[in-house]
This record gives sequence, structure tokens and C-alpha cells, in this order.
Amino acid sequence: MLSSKGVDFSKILKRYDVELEVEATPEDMAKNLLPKDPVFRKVAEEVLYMRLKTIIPSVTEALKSKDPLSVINEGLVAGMEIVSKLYAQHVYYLPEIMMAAKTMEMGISLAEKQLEGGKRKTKANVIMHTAEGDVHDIGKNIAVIMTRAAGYEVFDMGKDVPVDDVVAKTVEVKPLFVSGTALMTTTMSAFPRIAAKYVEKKLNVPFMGCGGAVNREYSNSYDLGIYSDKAAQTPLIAEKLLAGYDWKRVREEWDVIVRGE
Amino acid sequence: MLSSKGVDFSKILKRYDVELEVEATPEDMAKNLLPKDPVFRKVAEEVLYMRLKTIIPSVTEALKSKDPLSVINEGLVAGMEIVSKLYAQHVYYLPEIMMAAKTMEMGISLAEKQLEGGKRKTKANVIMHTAEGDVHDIGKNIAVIMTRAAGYEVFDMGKDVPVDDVVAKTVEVKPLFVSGTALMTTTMSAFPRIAAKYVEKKLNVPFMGCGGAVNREYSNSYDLGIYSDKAAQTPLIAEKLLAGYDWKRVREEWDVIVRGE
Amino acid sequence: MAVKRFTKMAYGSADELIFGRAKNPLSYGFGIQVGAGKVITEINYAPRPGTEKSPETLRREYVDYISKDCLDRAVSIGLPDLQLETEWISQMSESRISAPVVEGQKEITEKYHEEYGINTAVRHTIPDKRDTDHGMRVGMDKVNGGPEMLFESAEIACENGADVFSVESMGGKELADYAITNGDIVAFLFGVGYLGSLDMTYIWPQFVDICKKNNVIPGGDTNCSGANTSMFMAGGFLDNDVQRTFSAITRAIASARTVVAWECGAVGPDKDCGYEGPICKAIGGNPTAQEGKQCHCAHCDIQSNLMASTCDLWSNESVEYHPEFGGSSVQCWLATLGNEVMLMNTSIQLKQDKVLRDLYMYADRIRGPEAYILSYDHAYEIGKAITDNGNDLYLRAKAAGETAANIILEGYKSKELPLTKKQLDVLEDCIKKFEALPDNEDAFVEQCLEKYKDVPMFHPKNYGF
Amino acid sequence: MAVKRFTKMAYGSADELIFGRAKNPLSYGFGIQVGAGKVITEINYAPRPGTEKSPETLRREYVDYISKDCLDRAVSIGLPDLQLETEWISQMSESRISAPVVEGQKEITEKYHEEYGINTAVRHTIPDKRDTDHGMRVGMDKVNGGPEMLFESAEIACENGADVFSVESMGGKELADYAITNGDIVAFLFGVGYLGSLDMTYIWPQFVDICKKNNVIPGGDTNCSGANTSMFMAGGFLDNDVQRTFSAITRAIASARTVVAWECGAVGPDKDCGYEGPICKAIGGNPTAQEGKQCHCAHCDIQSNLMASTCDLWSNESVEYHPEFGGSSVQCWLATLGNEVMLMNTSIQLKQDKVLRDLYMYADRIRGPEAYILSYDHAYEIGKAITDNGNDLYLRAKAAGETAANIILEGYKSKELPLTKKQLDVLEDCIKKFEALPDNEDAFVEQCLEKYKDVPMFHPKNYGF
Ligand code: B12
Ligand code: B12
Repeated sequence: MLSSKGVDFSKILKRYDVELEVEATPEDMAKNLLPKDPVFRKVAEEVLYMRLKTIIPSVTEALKSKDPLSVINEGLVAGMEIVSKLYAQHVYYLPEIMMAAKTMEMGISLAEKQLEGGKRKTKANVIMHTAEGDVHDIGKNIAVIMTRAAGYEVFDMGKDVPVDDVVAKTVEVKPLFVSGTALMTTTMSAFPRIAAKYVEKKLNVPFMGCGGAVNREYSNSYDLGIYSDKAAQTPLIAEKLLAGYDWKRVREEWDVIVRGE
Repeated sequence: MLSSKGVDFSKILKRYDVELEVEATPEDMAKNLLPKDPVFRKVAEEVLYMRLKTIIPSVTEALKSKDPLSVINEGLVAGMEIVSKLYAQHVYYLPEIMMAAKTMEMGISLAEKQLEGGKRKTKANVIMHTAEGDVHDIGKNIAVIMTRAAGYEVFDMGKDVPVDDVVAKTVEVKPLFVSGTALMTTTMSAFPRIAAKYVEKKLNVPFMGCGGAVNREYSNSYDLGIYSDKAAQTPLIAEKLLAGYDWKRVREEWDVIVRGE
Repeated sequence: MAVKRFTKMAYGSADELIFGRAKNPLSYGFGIQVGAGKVITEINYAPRPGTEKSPETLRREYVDYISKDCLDRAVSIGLPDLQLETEWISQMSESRISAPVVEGQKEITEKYHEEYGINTAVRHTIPDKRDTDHGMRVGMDKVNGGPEMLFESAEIACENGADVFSVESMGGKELADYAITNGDIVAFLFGVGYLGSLDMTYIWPQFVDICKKNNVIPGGDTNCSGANTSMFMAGGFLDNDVQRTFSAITRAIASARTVVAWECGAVGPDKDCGYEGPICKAIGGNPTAQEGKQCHCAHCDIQSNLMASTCDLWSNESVEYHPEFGGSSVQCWLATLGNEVMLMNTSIQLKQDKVLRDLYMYADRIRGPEAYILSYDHAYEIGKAITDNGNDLYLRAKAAGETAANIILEGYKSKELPLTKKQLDVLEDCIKKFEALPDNEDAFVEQCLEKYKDVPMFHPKNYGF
Repeated sequence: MAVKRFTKMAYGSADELIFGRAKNPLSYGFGIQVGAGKVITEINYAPRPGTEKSPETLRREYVDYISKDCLDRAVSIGLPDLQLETEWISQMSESRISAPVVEGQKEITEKYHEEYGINTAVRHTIPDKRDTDHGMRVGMDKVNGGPEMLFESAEIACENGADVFSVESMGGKELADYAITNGDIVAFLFGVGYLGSLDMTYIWPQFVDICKKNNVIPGGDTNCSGANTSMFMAGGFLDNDVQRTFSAITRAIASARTVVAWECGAVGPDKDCGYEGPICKAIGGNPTAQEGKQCHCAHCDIQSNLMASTCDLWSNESVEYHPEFGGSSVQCWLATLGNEVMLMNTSIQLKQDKVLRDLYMYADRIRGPEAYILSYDHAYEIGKAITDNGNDLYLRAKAAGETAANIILEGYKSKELPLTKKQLDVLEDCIKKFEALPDNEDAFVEQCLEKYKDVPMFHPKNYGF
């Protein structure tokens, strides 16, 4: 092997990950973001630090002094919102998102048991699936978790889902929007087929085409189609849909929306 | 410099040009293709061997015993047809095509002087140009020559030709088809604009979109649009148009047409 | 077909590992010789959306457009050898869709071989559409017949003209997905290192039989579904959804799984997208297809030059067919790919191949932990850890992971390989988890079956439990 | 600005010619150093059709999409330096269209430099839209004002933030087109070698002034319109509309023209698409941008590795912006391009750069006559023929062409370089035509003005006659 003695590797490559390392710890960053109230703060911290083992006792404890809805919103969801911020700042990464979401969900199901009707009111229904013929579902799974964490009721239909099943489910649950994920250029053609059936059935539901194979141009090429590039963008777009934007307006203002401004 | 002694270059690359060299000479190949009649043969040979200096005397001589139209068709054009065949076989190359065409055209203008009306009947009018904003005209120039050589009256409008000028010329000369050449993705958008104006004006003229930037998909993306990949394909497509094919049928049978079958 | 585990390295030392030469070279197709002193270009492609509509349009896309374009460009630039790889799209499990493609590619590669003297071959890589919920072994899936379909696809490929057969098998994927998204290295070891190896031990003897019957080269498999997903999500310096130390360890574990195909009688070349190739080649001595510098059409990696240092075929992974200024996309990528191959072959002819190998390696060695462990010296060490435990599927995969983790830690401590604090944390966490593991298979399996019983889509019966 | 003809070679021997190091290195932009021991990546791109519609959409395309994508990917893969090149599209002659792009690219390159520490710069290459029929010198074109527009474009680029200025000037193109399509080497010598040099001597001092005033690096020019068109039409082994011996000679002639920019005060880097770069660098010692292996997105060439052997910047020529599996097209090509650069820089650090240079060179040396004459030993010889006649624009271009022709003939006779009969015929024909030429400028000019008076679009007044 040639010797690398005296080689100046910085002339060859730059380890931007090391050079741009974020020094802050989750603890530092969360300090000013956590709820002031000590009870909510405790619950939020369980989510923030992904304490799967202590989330149940902590929520149980909190429910003694607070009503279940505020435990959910001011404790559990507040914690998850900090997680999302840390993720955006490259302090947290995917596994943390997944674990924190799991922690939060455990807390929510517990709190929901004490809620009237047994279910908190979510922001809206959403359907997600991976396209017919396509088994690439990791991206979809991530999007599901992030969308749930943002307060939506997500119907996850799984992978390789027939077009007609998606349409039937849409009729059934009247979602705010439906997303499809396709990682193959040969499967993404399911999207316009679904959208066409919506149009036929006069279902005015935005269809979000996503996944590695899909690009914005493609998702904008059929009526009802909108695009999302990264799982973390879903809540941003969903919010606008909630606020009454239709698919055309989402398309027009897309660049601004996904910047989160 | 490292020594290349003993290096087996065949392990690195293959000079397919040398290995597949066509042994036949133009003389060999033309033998059975030349007209039998010695007068026409002489004229055809002048074209075939690009004899710019003797074409005039030879045609003058031929016109003494033959009528001008057959000198053109059975002598000059027949010679050019052989040239096209040799080109297809990689015995002749571009410069030979250009020189032979020049030779033929000199002969034709001479023969035409003795024709009634002073002009031979060409197969049809054709308009060619390079797109507005685009100066890449070599490909167009080659296509012009090849189309003329195939017996069409070509109106060469040059390069960077405004859309409206093309439309006006189309109204004027009623061509069999119009071609545009674009080498830049930012100029080829002139084609659908031209085609749209034809549609507006109810001009049923096929518009052939060509040039390095253009692909078949693009040329087939607007009404009236047809595609040609190489200059040598123009006569093949033109023939079908003459035979009454409309732009839709040319599109459908394109693969077969350009194979010359 | 008897399964023969690797308990000895094919190579006596790391320094023997080099591109273009394998211990067990192969000849196949129309004049292709792999691992015999020359690197071979392998081009892969994806059809345009919509062309899957009918057998005719798909055949035309693969044969008349894609294959023809590739062969034309290969001749145009003077490339002496070209292997095509067709990764079957989902629809091709149906014989009426796939058979015409396989036949057509055989025909056209033969035609170009005869007309131009270019050496050609086609690799067919079939999809593994088994569904863990429905069952992964023959007879289990009464709904879709996924396992039966897998072997049928192999037959279609082999009977209609494949020169090399490959698959990207899915055994262990459900746990790999879980492991990667949750950062759980033990789940990966269990899913990919252990269960994946069991699954391959189940499917590969059957593939090898089908290949032998049809005189087709049984190439190999890859852990695309595991280690590549992990690498992909670790990404470049702006991504790292997953930590790169984690993904490097998953790669090492994956190598213990990928070699199973060869233990079952496959002979290489394995698949380009198995970045574990350097380790596998060191163990088994069979030719390996790799990708990197010219596979950015398909995905971004940060060990692009390094991957060339030990390859026998050099691939672009895949590119969608569409137009570019320079021709069709397959032509453009083929040309840059082929030129890399020609550079490697020039170095062999000029006896400078070891220099070029080391340049490739050093260009990326410290770019990330995965590059670091795939540097041929380290790849050899990891291979050694596997063969030292060759007969124990659990221990060898664990040894691979642990060895990789320690190599990275050593590299960091010696200041050769920089790491971020987070990368180091995750690395140390993995080492701790490895250390806490039982030292025998039974205890490990028992522990994992319990721990991962709720992982979605995981059913122990799929692996013979 | 005084014009100083090259009458001496910048280098004492061919062996000193190598990638990453130039006699006259340069620093500019945000930390970019060229020719100072490191090769720099230069990426070029074309906007999607339709984006030229408005200043906003075009700026967004170039800055927010293309430049951002490139910079992101450069950081992602760990590339230390990146130069962007914007080849202006036709519409950009209008300041309201081009100024926002130039400004925007300046801003974003600065931002990335500050945020990530990546070294960055932008080269702007303006179009030469002068029309020979309307007149090519200032004041001649009353219709479109083409010559005035040319210098205005230079001002727009330089005043709004270009780091490097370039142009692909068109002097001699009308005769080059004629020469290439008709196989007339004398027409090429006259049009490109002689008239083109006169034209560059006219325009370049003015460009250099504009650059100096704005503190912009005057890079250089290229004979894209001549020798590249010829190379393009000679193509690969399935094309050769033009014979490769012919196109190789046009390349040598073009080098005598391209160096004129430097004689007028430009300092490099010249343009990637000037494959005459190795010859120019040998003569002038300025850094040169080159392209090859990773420019197949733009066009097919058959000297892809060889062109890297003497480059200072390494370019992809151009790729249209569109999606690929691996990201956007610019990202995918940038990554493979950048990896080549990182390989070169690794070889410099490991002191194996001369080995890698020779591997690049031998990979293509005998692939075709053009590669053969651009091999650095031969490039040096051709440069020498030019500097030996440095003060005579006619004789030096003729010497370049003749020397190239003789190098090819020698290569053929010594059995190093294979040629087809047709290639040999055309070569011998060119040599004969060179030999028949007069030995002084006046006689040559007189003869050509008469011979080519009917060439379409040729007007002697454009060149001061
Ligand atoms: C991992 C992988 C696999 C794994 C999949 C594991 C799994 N559980 O998903 C396995 C091994 C199973 C696999 C199989 C195959 N694969 Co695969 N695979 C990949 C790979 C390497 C990475 C994909 C991935 O997981 N990316 C990471 C995730 C997180 O990204 P993502 O899904 O795009 O999601 C992100 C965004 O898109 C977005 N998103 C996604 N969904 C949603 C939804 C919403 C609402 C929102 C807002 C956002 C969003 O957010 C995510 C994160 O930000 C890609 C390579 C590549 N370049 O993409 C090939 C790739 C997709 N595979 C490919 C192929 C060909 C195949 C096979 C056919 C191979 C074969 N012959 O067997 C089979 C397909 C079988 C089938 N019918 O589907 C090709 C597809 C080419 C094409 N034709 O288009 C690719 C591109 C590889 C290549 N370059 O050739 N593959
Ligand atoms: C030569 C050339 C030039 C020459 C043109 C000389 C001339 N007289 O045409 C010069 C130097 C002038 C030039 C200038 C520029 N160029 Co230029 N140029 C090229 C180059 C290298 C070759 C083009 C060529 O002549 N090909 C050979 C001919 C024969 O091919 P063709 O025209 O396609 O024709 C064939 C077929 O298409 C067909 N055909 C063509 N027309 C017709 C018609 C019919 C009826 C039929 C049947 C067939 C047919 O038949 C022909 C032969 O079979 C290309 C590279 C490339 N990859 O294409 C770039 C290229 C086209 N140029 C490019 C650019 C950017 C420019 C400039 C803007 C550069 C600048 N900044 O100055 C300017 C443009 C100025 C303008 N407004 O147009 C880009 C375009 C990118 C884009 N945006 O789309 C390219 C692709 C280079 C690149 N990869 O970046 N260029």
C-alpha cells in the first residue's frame, strides 16, 4: 500500500460533517423551548428524551392534576414539536424522531382513555400508501410517523396498494389529502390514475405524489396533484390545506410553503 | 513518460473503425448501380466522382442526344442516388455528399436552361430554417442539401428566423412540410409556437422539429409536429408525405419509415 | 446442492485484492471474461414510465431502444466488452412480459458480437416479491404465491437467455427497516446477519439448480434492502438521517449474509449495489461487480472512487432512459462508466494497477466510516473475522459488525478518521450492544425472538422457526 | 492593451505539463486557486426550456435551483472547491435578463463560502451573436448592433459579479462551417487559423480592458465553433461524417487561434470546450479548463481520459437541468465530475500524479488521431511549431496543422496509431495541400480571398480587409 505519510487530505476532500458539527446538546437547545409548567415540562421531557420506560408513569402522574387534553397538547405534543425542531437543526436524527414519536403515542393512548369519546380530536384525516406494484415503503413510513406526530389521523394503507382500494378508502374517510409514495418510475403512473378517478367521482381531494422516483413536475402534471419532497414537509403543506388552500394554490405557493415561512 | 512497451492495447480499447473498415472502393460499389446507357452513365459518373470541372462539358454533350429532363433524372439525379447509397454504406462521407450535390446542381441548372419554363418540376416545395434565437445551422445546411438532392424545391430561410416569418413564408409557398432546427433547449420552443399558428390559420402543414436539442417526444408533443433524427432521413419521410400520409400517420409508422423499409 | 461455508480466506493477504483480477475468474456470454485481468463495463437502466403497459412496448424499450443505444455507444467509443444488466421491474414476474425482453436482449447482444466483435453478455436480476405477512417459503403464501413466483422468475430468466443470474433477495428486510429507522444495531444483526443468511441458505441452492440446468452463471445476491438503505439514509454531509458509523457497521454485517449465495454454489459476479463486495471478494475469491463514481445517476455515495479499487465489473447502478444533449441517458452514463474501465485496464497493461488502486482507495478512505471499513486492508480484516467464525451464522455476522466497529474506533483514536461526536456516540453505543450479546446462537435467537416479536411484518415462521 | 505574441514556450519540456499545476497560477473568487497544485471542479448547466420566459423565472432557474443544487451536492460529497460556469443563453444579451442571474450567482456562492467554507467562483461565458452578413466590427452592424452587443454583454457580466470572463468567439466560423462540411483544410486554415486570429486580436484587448476595469479575471476563448464542430462530426466509431484525421488537424490549427486571447492579456483559465487546451497551456503556461470523461452528458468524445492529463479545471461541458434517480442532473454529473477531480488531487498528494497523467494519456493515445496529437508530448511539439512562428499568424497556424499532420503520419508509419485507408487518404491530401501553400501571408491571403469569395456569409471587411 502506498504510504499516506505527509498527505494533506484537506486538498482532496473536506469533512463538512465534522467541520460544521453542531456543538449544542439537545439539553442546551431545549432549555428555552420546554413548557414552563413543571407537570407539562416533565411529560414533554419524556418525549424529548425518548424515555419509553418512564413515559407511562409520568403521564399517569400528570393526569392526576391536569386534564387529558392539555396533557396531550401542552405536554406530549409540545415535546414532539421540540423534537422536530432539533431534527431540523441536525441535533436529532431519524431514529430520535421515530423513538420520540413512539414515546408520544404511548402517552397519547393513555391520556385518550380518559377523554370523552376515547379519542382526541385530530386535525384531520389523511390517507397514506405506497403505490401499486411498489414495495419501497420506508419513506412512506417516515412520513406517516411525522404526520401523526403533527396531529393528524393517518390511515396507513401499507405498500403495493391497488388504485381502487385507495379510491374506496378516500370515499370512506374523506381525508384532507391523500399521499402516494413511489420509488419506481414504473409505479408512479398509479398517481394520475387515482387522481382521474377522484375527478370522475367529483372528489375534490388533493393527491400528494411523493417518493424518490417522483418529482414536482410529475406531481403537478395531473389535476389534483401536489408534491412534497421530504417527509418533514408534510405538516407545512397540510397546514395550508387546513387553512383552506386548494391544490392549485398549494402548487403556486409551493416554494414559499415548504420553506416554512 | 511511462513506457508502453509490450502493452496490449486491445485489452484497453478496440478501434472498431479500423477493424470494420469497408474494403470496397466507390468504383466497385457503383459498378452495378450506374445507368446502362453510356450517355447517362457518363453524366452520373461526373456526379458520383464529384467532377466539378467536367460536369459542364459532360452535360452539354449529353444534352445533344438526350432531352434535358432525362439528363436530369436519369443522369444527374441517378448519380446522386448512388452517392446517397455509398454514404449509407460508409464508403462516402459528408464532404462527398456536399461536393456531389454541388456537382449535380451545376448540371441541373445547365439542363434546366433548355427546359420549357426554365425549371424542372420538383417533387414539392419545402421550407427549412433554424429556430428563432438559434445560430446553430450546420445540421440545417446539411439537411437542405440532402433534401434538394432528393428532388425537392427547398426554401432555406437561414438561421435565427422569427416565428412570424416562417408562418408568412408557409402561407406563401404552400410547402409539403416545414422543418425547424434547434440545438438549444431554450430555442426549440419556437416549434410549438409555429405549429399553433398553423392550426389557428387552418394550415395543415406538418412541422418537422429537428436538431440536436430536439427529441422525438418533443416533436410529437404538439399538433402537426413530426420528428426527424438525421438529415438523411428527410427524403424517407418526405416520400411518405408525398404519398399522402398525414402527420399522425408519420408519427405512428415513424420507426418503420426511417428504417427505409 | 450442498452448502459449503467459508472458513478460510480466498486471498493470503489484503494486498492481493485488486480490480480486474479474481481468484476464480469466469467466462460466459459472447466472449466475456471476468476477473481475468480486465475490468468489464456493466450498464443498468430503467425503462421510461408507461412503457410497462404491454409486452410489446416493454420489449421495444429494453431491446430496441435501451440495449441498442448502449451497444451503439460502446462501439462508438471503442469499448471492447459490455455487460447489460436488466433489473426486472415488478411487472416482469409475468412470463409474457419478461420472456420477450430476455430473448430480445440475447438476440441483440449476439448480433453486435457478430457484427462488430464486441464481447457481450446480459445479467438478469429478478425481483423478490415475497411478502412476509403472506409467507416467504414455498407453500406458505396461498394469496399471491410469492415464493413460487420467485423461482418461476428465475426459470423465465434462465430458460430464455440470461447469461448471469442475480437477485436482490429480501430476507431480513422487515427487521432491517426497523433497525435502520430506529437505530437498533442488534435488530440489524438479527434480521440481516442471521435471518437473512438463513433465508439465502433456503433460496440459493434452488437458484443454483435452476441456473445449472440452463447453463447460466449463478452470479450472486446483495443486501441492497438492508445496508444500502442504511447507506442511502446516512447519505452525504448534508443528509445523515442515519449516522454513518451505524451504516458502516450494517455494511459489515451485510457481507456475512451476501457471501451465502456463493456458499450455496453461486460463483459471482455478485451485484454492483452490494457495497460489501470488497469483503465478499476477499472471502470467496469470486469476481465482484461494484459501483460508485459513475453511479451518481442512481444515488449519491461518498466512497465513489474507493469502490473501484477491487471491482471486476464496474457499474452505474441504474439510470432512467431519457434524452440528454449527448445522446440518451444510458449512452452518456455508459460512456463515462466505460472510460473509467478503460483507465483501470490501462493501468493493468502498464503495470500500474496497484498505484491506481491505492489512489482510488485514498481518495475516499477518510471521507466516512463506510469508506474506511471498505478500504481493502480493512475489508480483508472483516472478511477474516467472518471466516474465523464461518460455520456459525450468528457469530460470524456479529464478528463482522464488531470488527468493523473496532476498526472505525481505532481509526478515530489514531486520528486518521475524523468523526463527529454524534457519530462517535452511536459507534460506542453499537460496541456496547455487541458486547452485551450472548456468545451462542440459541441464546441470541431466543432473546431476539422475544425482543422483536412486535416488529411489523416480522414472522419467525418465514425463517423456519 | 499591447498584443504580445508567444515566441517562446512557457514550458521547457513536455514532461512538465501536468494536471493541477500551471506556470502562471491564479487566485480569484471566494478562495479559488487554479493551477496551484490542485485541480478545480467546474460545472456547467443549461436551464430547462421555458424558464427563459422572464427575468424572474430565469434567475430562479439558475440561482435557486441549479446553483443551489450544485453547491448542496458539492458540500454533500465533501468537495473543497467548486467553480460554476454559466454559458449565457441567447436571451441574456439583454441586461434585464442577465444581470439578475449574475448577481444572484455571486450572492449564493458567497453565502455557501461563508456558511460551509467551500471555495467558490463563477465563470460567465457570453455569446457572440455577431452576424457576418451584418458586420462583425463596431459600427458596421446598423441592423442588430451585434458587435456593440458583444461588448455590452461583457460589461454586464463584469459589472455584476463574474469572477472569470470568457467567450466563445465566432471569428472565422463561416469558413470553418464551409471547410468542415466540404473537407477543405485550406479553408479552415484561412478561416480559423488566420481570420479567426485577426478577429480575436480585434476583440480581446477590449475584453481585457473591461475585465481589468471591473477586477474580473479575463479567462480565455475557444474554437468551439470550428474544431469542436469538426470533432463532433467526426464523432465516434459509428459516426465519422468527417474524417478523424481531418478533425485532428483542425484542432491543431485552432490552437494557434485560441492562444490569441492570452496574447491580448487574458490570463486563463481558458474554456473547457477548447480541446486545444494542452497545446495552449504548453505555449502560454496559463491554467486551462478541460473536459472529457464526465462531459458525455453534452457530447461523445473519444479522448475522454486523455483530456484530464493536463487540465487545471475539470468540466462537464454542460447538462440540461432535469431530475434523475440520484437527484437533479447537475447534481449527478457534478458528483462524478468532482470525484475525478478528487482522484487527481489524491495523486498529487501521494506524488503519483505523473503516473496518473500517463494512465489518462495512454488510455486514449491511439484511440484516434485527435487524441494522438493532444497527448502531451505531441501537444508540446505542436506548441513549439506555433511559437517558432509566433509573430506570423498565417505561418504559425499552418505550422500547427502541418506538424499535427506529420505527427499522425509518423504515428501511422511506426505502427503506433492505426488509421483506416480513408483516414490516411484524407491525411495525405491535407499534407499535400499544406505543401502547395505559399510561404508568406500576403500571397496566402490573396489566394484565399479569391478562392473563397463565394463562401456564404464570408465578407472580408469583417476582418479589416
Ligand atoms: C432501499 C431500496 C430498496 C429496498 C426497499 C426497502 C423498503 N422497505 O422500502 C428493496 C431492496 C426492497 C428494493 C427493491 C427493489 N428496488 Co429498490 N431501492 C432502494 C433504494 C436503495 C433506497 C430507497 C429508500 O428507501 N430511500 C430512502 C427513503 C427514505 O426515501 P423515499 O422513499 O424517497 O422517502 C423520502 C421522500 O421521498 C419523502 N416521502 C416519501 N413518501 C412520502 C410521503 C409523504 C406524504 C411525504 C410528504 C413525503 C414522502 O420523504 C422521505 C424522507 O424525506 C433506492 C435507490 C434510490 N436512489 O432511491 C432503490 C430503487 C428505488 N430501487 C429500484 C429497483 C429497480 C428495485 C427493484 C425492482 C430491484 C429488483 N430488481 O429487485 C425492487 C423493487 C421491488 C418492487 N416491486 O418494488 C430502483 C428503481 C428504478 C426505477 N425503475 O424507478 C432504485 C431507484 C434503485 C436504482 N437506482 O436502480 N429497493
Ligand atoms: C458547433 C456548436 C456551436 C457552434 C455553431 C456553429 C454552427 N454554424 O452551427 C457555435 C460555436 C457558433 C455555437 C454557439 C453556441 N452554442 Co453551441 N454547440 C455546438 C456543438 C458543439 C455542435 C453542434 C453541431 O453543429 N452539431 C452537428 C450538427 C450536424 O448536428 P445537428 O445540427 O443536430 O444536425 C443533425 C441532426 O439534428 C439533423 N438535423 C438538423 N436539422 C435538420 C433538419 C431536418 C429537416 C432534418 C431531417 C434533420 C436535421 O441532421 C443533422 C445531421 O444528421 C453543440 C454540442 C452538441 N452536443 O450538440 C453545442 C451546443 C448546441 N451549443 C450550446 C450553447 C450553449 C451555445 C452558446 C449559447 C454558447 C455561448 N454561450 O456562446 C452559443 C449559442 C449562440 C446561439 N444563440 O445560438 C449548447 C446548447 C445547450 C442548450 N441550452 O441547449 C450545446 C448543446 C453545447 C453544450 N453541451 O453545452 N455552438
